[in-house]
Amino acid sequence: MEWFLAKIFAKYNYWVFILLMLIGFYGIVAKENLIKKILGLNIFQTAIFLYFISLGAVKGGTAPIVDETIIQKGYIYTNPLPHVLILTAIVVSVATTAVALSLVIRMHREYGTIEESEIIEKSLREPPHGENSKPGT
Amino acid sequence: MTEPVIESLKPTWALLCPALSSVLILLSGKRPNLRETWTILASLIQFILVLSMAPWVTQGYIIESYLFRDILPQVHFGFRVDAFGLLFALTASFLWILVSLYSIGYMRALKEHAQTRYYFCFALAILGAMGVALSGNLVTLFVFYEILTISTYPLVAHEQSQEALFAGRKYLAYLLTSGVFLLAAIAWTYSLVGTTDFSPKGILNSIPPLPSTLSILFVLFILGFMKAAYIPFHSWLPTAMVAPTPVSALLHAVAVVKAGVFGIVRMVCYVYGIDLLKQLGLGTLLSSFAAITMIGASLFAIAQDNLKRRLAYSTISQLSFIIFGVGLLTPMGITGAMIHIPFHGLMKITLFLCAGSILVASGKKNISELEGIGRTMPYTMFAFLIGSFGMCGVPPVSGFLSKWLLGLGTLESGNGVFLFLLLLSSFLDVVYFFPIIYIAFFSHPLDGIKKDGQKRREAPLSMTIPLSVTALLSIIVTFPNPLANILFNLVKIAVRQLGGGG
Amino acid sequence: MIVETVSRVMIPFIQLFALYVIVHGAGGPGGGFQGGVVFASSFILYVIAFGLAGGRKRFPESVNTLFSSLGLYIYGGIGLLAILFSKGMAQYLNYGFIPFTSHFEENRALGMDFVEMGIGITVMAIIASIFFDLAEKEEGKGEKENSWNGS
Amino acid sequence: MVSLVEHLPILIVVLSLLSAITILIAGWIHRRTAWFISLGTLLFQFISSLFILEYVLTRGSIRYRLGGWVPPWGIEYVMDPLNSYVLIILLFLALICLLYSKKNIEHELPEKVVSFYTVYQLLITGLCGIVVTGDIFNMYVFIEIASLSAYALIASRGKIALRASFTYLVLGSIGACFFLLGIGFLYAITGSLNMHDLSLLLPPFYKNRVVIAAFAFILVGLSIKMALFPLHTWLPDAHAFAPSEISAMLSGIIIEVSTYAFIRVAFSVFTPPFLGLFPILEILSWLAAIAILFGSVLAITQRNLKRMLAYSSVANMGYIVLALGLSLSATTPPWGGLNPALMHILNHALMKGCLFLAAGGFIYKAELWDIDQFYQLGKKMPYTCAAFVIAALSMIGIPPSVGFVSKLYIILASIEAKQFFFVAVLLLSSLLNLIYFWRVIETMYMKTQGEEGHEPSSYSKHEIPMGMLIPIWILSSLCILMGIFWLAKIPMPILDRVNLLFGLFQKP
Repeated sequence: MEWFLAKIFAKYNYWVFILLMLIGFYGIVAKENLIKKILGLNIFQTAIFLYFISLGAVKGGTAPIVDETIIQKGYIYTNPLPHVLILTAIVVSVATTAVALSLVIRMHREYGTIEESEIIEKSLREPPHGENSKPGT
Repeated sequence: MTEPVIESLKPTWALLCPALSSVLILLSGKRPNLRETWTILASLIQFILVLSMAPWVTQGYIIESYLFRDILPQVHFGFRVDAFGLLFALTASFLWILVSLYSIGYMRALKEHAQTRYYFCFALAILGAMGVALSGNLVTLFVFYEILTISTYPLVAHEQSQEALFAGRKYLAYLLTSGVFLLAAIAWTYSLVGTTDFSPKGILNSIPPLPSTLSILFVLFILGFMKAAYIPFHSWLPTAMVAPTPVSALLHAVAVVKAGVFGIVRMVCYVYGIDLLKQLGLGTLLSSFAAITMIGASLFAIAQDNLKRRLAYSTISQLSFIIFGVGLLTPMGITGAMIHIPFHGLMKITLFLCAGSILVASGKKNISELEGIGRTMPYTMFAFLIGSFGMCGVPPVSGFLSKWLLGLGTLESGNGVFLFLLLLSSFLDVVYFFPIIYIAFFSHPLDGIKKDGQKRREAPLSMTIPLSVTALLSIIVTFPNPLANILFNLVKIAVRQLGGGG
Repeated sequence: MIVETVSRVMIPFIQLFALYVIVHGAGGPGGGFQGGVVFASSFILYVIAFGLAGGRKRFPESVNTLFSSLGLYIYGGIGLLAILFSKGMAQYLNYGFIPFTSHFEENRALGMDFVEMGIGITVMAIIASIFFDLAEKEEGKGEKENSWNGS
Repeated sequence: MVSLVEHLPILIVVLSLLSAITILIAGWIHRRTAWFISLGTLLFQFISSLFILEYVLTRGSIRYRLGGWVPPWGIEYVMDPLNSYVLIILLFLALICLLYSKKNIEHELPEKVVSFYTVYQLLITGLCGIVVTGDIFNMYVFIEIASLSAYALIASRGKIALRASFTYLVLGSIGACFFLLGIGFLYAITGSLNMHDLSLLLPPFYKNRVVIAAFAFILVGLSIKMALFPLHTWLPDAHAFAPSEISAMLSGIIIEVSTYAFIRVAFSVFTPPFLGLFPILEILSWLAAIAILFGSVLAITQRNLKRMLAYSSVANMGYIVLALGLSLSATTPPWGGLNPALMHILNHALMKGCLFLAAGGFIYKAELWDIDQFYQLGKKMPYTCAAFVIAALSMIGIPPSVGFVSKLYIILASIEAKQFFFVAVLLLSSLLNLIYFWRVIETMYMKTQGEEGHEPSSYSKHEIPMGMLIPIWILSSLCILMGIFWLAKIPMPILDRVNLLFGLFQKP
């Protein structure tokens, strides 16, 4: 048991990331509300970001701002590359969220709701397609 | 033994004729006269080109014309004209001229719609048939085989009625399915021997014989050539008779079904090779199979009242004569089978053209309505008489010759049962053709329409002339003359090449 | 009243800080993204204090678009300049070859600063435009937002 | 000294990005300019891609180091025969769709012309980026750029398209996240992101579970993007309700560039020896076989033409993946290795592009979405319908069209791999193709809508404008011409070089 717990806590960052990922996934799959789905997606993405950042972490490392003092004193510093990558990934994720939100806003304007089942129901009731050649009408 | 080869672009030109004319037809769709001029012109030029290849081939040369080399290793896309291919090409291109003439009369007389599409697809279909005839390997053959299938669909469904659409669908379903089998068979053959070129020796004998594999492959090939309309895969052909009569005539008596039979002969003689098939014992199987079709289709034919449907069943039966002859695997049998291709083409086209003329002149489709038509349309019905005599194998008409040769073939193979079956089938031919002739000439129409029916009322000249020509020719080719000599020489050469270098 | 006055005082400092963050992107913590967001927050503060209409007047949509494009132009253009100035010798983004100064390393640092500025301008413009879009509840402009993830 | 051509890979991406914002600004001044700027950029890109291909074939791969940083630290753009080939396909279809969209977008989205072209150009940027990059994280970023633009473009028609786009967005983001996670695992074990570097560092770890997990995550992530069978659910709606040129791009290019990404990762990063360790490719090809049958059968049940084409895309992705799955077991040129898969990438782009654009033509002129409305269309819109028929016949696999060539090659490959079940699947699927395309063709040309359908007024021609017709016809004639080119083996040297690159078969 102790061995097992030690095993778990030794790599606790992985467990956190998996847990977060599953929470996010649950949100995406199970929630009816589109905004909640987006939240789920964000949690999902954040989990992966956290995983990446934890990859770069070195125990006892300082911020990776390398100047003379750090080199002289031989400080350990964390690997900055994952952070840079994640910065880009965060931008991507923000952009995704922005697009998703704007989609939801427009859907709300069209159907007056953000519950997925209601939207499906309403979109099935409208004449099949065709008529919507001019959006926003 | 390899035959001397001539490199020539003539086969390519012969194929370009219908291809170009199809484009021209499409472009001049607004002007019927110009459009039909293209058709006639292309058919004439094509026939001359094909005919001009005959002297070379009768001297034993092989004409090659490759467009793309090595589309797959050892497979060239192109044409390789040997005696047998030229025989079919001659038949198809010659009959195209006559049918073109005929269809002008037919289509105008009936004021059919979508004539441009009709002529366009017609030209494409001829392209397909010629391509099948001249192609030098299975891959090229497959390409044109599929073109033929697709281009004839609009012709079959020309009428656009529910019935025609159904016929078209059935047609496609059968033939494209068979195309799939053919493709599988070709790919398999290629993977087995690494080539698909036709060779008089056969190509599949270059590997150690694997009876089970080769038998399955054989079945695949047979399924692939479903165009030959053998029982039990025949039902598309009678259904397709809703097409305009010239289409039925050319495509369902000559081009499409003959392409299927042609393919089977190619496969049996040039892919498997006679020796290999003898070894495998598949020839007898094929013949027995064909014999069932011969008898069965004749029995079906007796039950039909619609003239064209009866002719369709007759076609199914006659086609099986060819398959039957090839399956005998004897020189005489193959000679008979090969010569039956042009002969049957001539006779059957006469019959179909007559059926079309009757439809145009009197609007009658069923045999029971034909009472006394022999008197109102004497020329047409006389031609019909010749054709049906030929079908039954009555001597002066060419059908006699091919049946005679087939009969000799059965004796050569030493199988008395086959001879009996052949004779039985010929007898059945008489059974279903005789009533038509009887009704047409000897039966009197009902009183009410008697007066009207007594007047002579032939179809337009452009229709009557072609059918008279084919009727005459089917007698002429029986006797020695230049035309018959060409045909017989071609067959002789083909058989000699097949006969193991003899 | 208090908010307005405080905002009046605060906004210049926020913007100054944003600029500081932007130009320190290459050599220390900070950079275009962070600086841009800080800069945009100054606009948001302005709108909160003076209302939407006033904010829109100060920062109209056309300027917004122009800025977001300008940032990208700087970002992409600087890299192209490297190719141009070296006459095809150096690769794209090889800022060392742009003759800002005579020193290669300094050129590189300056090039990066320019890029950070480009990023900063774009981020600022886009964050502001997202804010305005959401605030004004206008026709959604789903397409426009993602023009910035290229940076 | 870096030759001018070596700058082209980056210029293709950067100029495309810059032109996107130029369109945005120029659009403020004058709406009309948007299309012309986009056209100019795409022409430049297309011509550059030709130069790149020529350079790559004559002088070998281009390795372009961004900012002069040496890999594995800097980002590297690598052009080898594989991606130069894909790049040309991508830019060609993009150009065709752009030509088409001039009229169509003015009709469909009159208010959004400028933003349409901006995002369109961004989409091209992203796709080009995926193709040219040699850095796996960079690839992730570009995949997301392309996908985000695609979400926006799909949604541009509004209504149902919004929902379709949202579904795609959620699934696509999950896919991208999986891809990112896979990259993370790879980075954790090797500390490198450069593809070439990774391929050198990975071999000792091939049996390591982290590497296998990384591959699995990347595979699943990209499978979502390329709509491989069980993960295709976003595709039909997205294809059906996007503007038609975007449907054509989606079906012809976007999912195929994702396939390219998979090929790149599987063959360049993981290399064939790794793929040989596990039955990955076998599983893929079985999935693909199911995809082929499933897509074809569902296509038959559709009433909406574009939905039908979308399901047909699922089936066609099956073809590509099936060919991919056979690439290690069939090794004889010309059908061995990656040849059939790469061939079908081009062929499918041509055929599906043409079909979707033609379907867009029907919508443009008459708002016809459902197949049963197509009565007499063959008479009203003869040229569009003829192009549609050619492309449809090609899909069925009538020789000498491109569809026939791919079918033939895949069949030969499966025969060599001794997978006769796949031969049967392929043949069966061409029959299923026949069924669903023939329904359309028959309705167009043969069916008459009862008696009133015969009114002469309904026969009057009602053709789409030239600007839309010409792109359709370019594609449909290429469906035939390219088939002949394939048979004549003209483009074969490129594919042979690709196979040589991955050592899939040695040239004799």
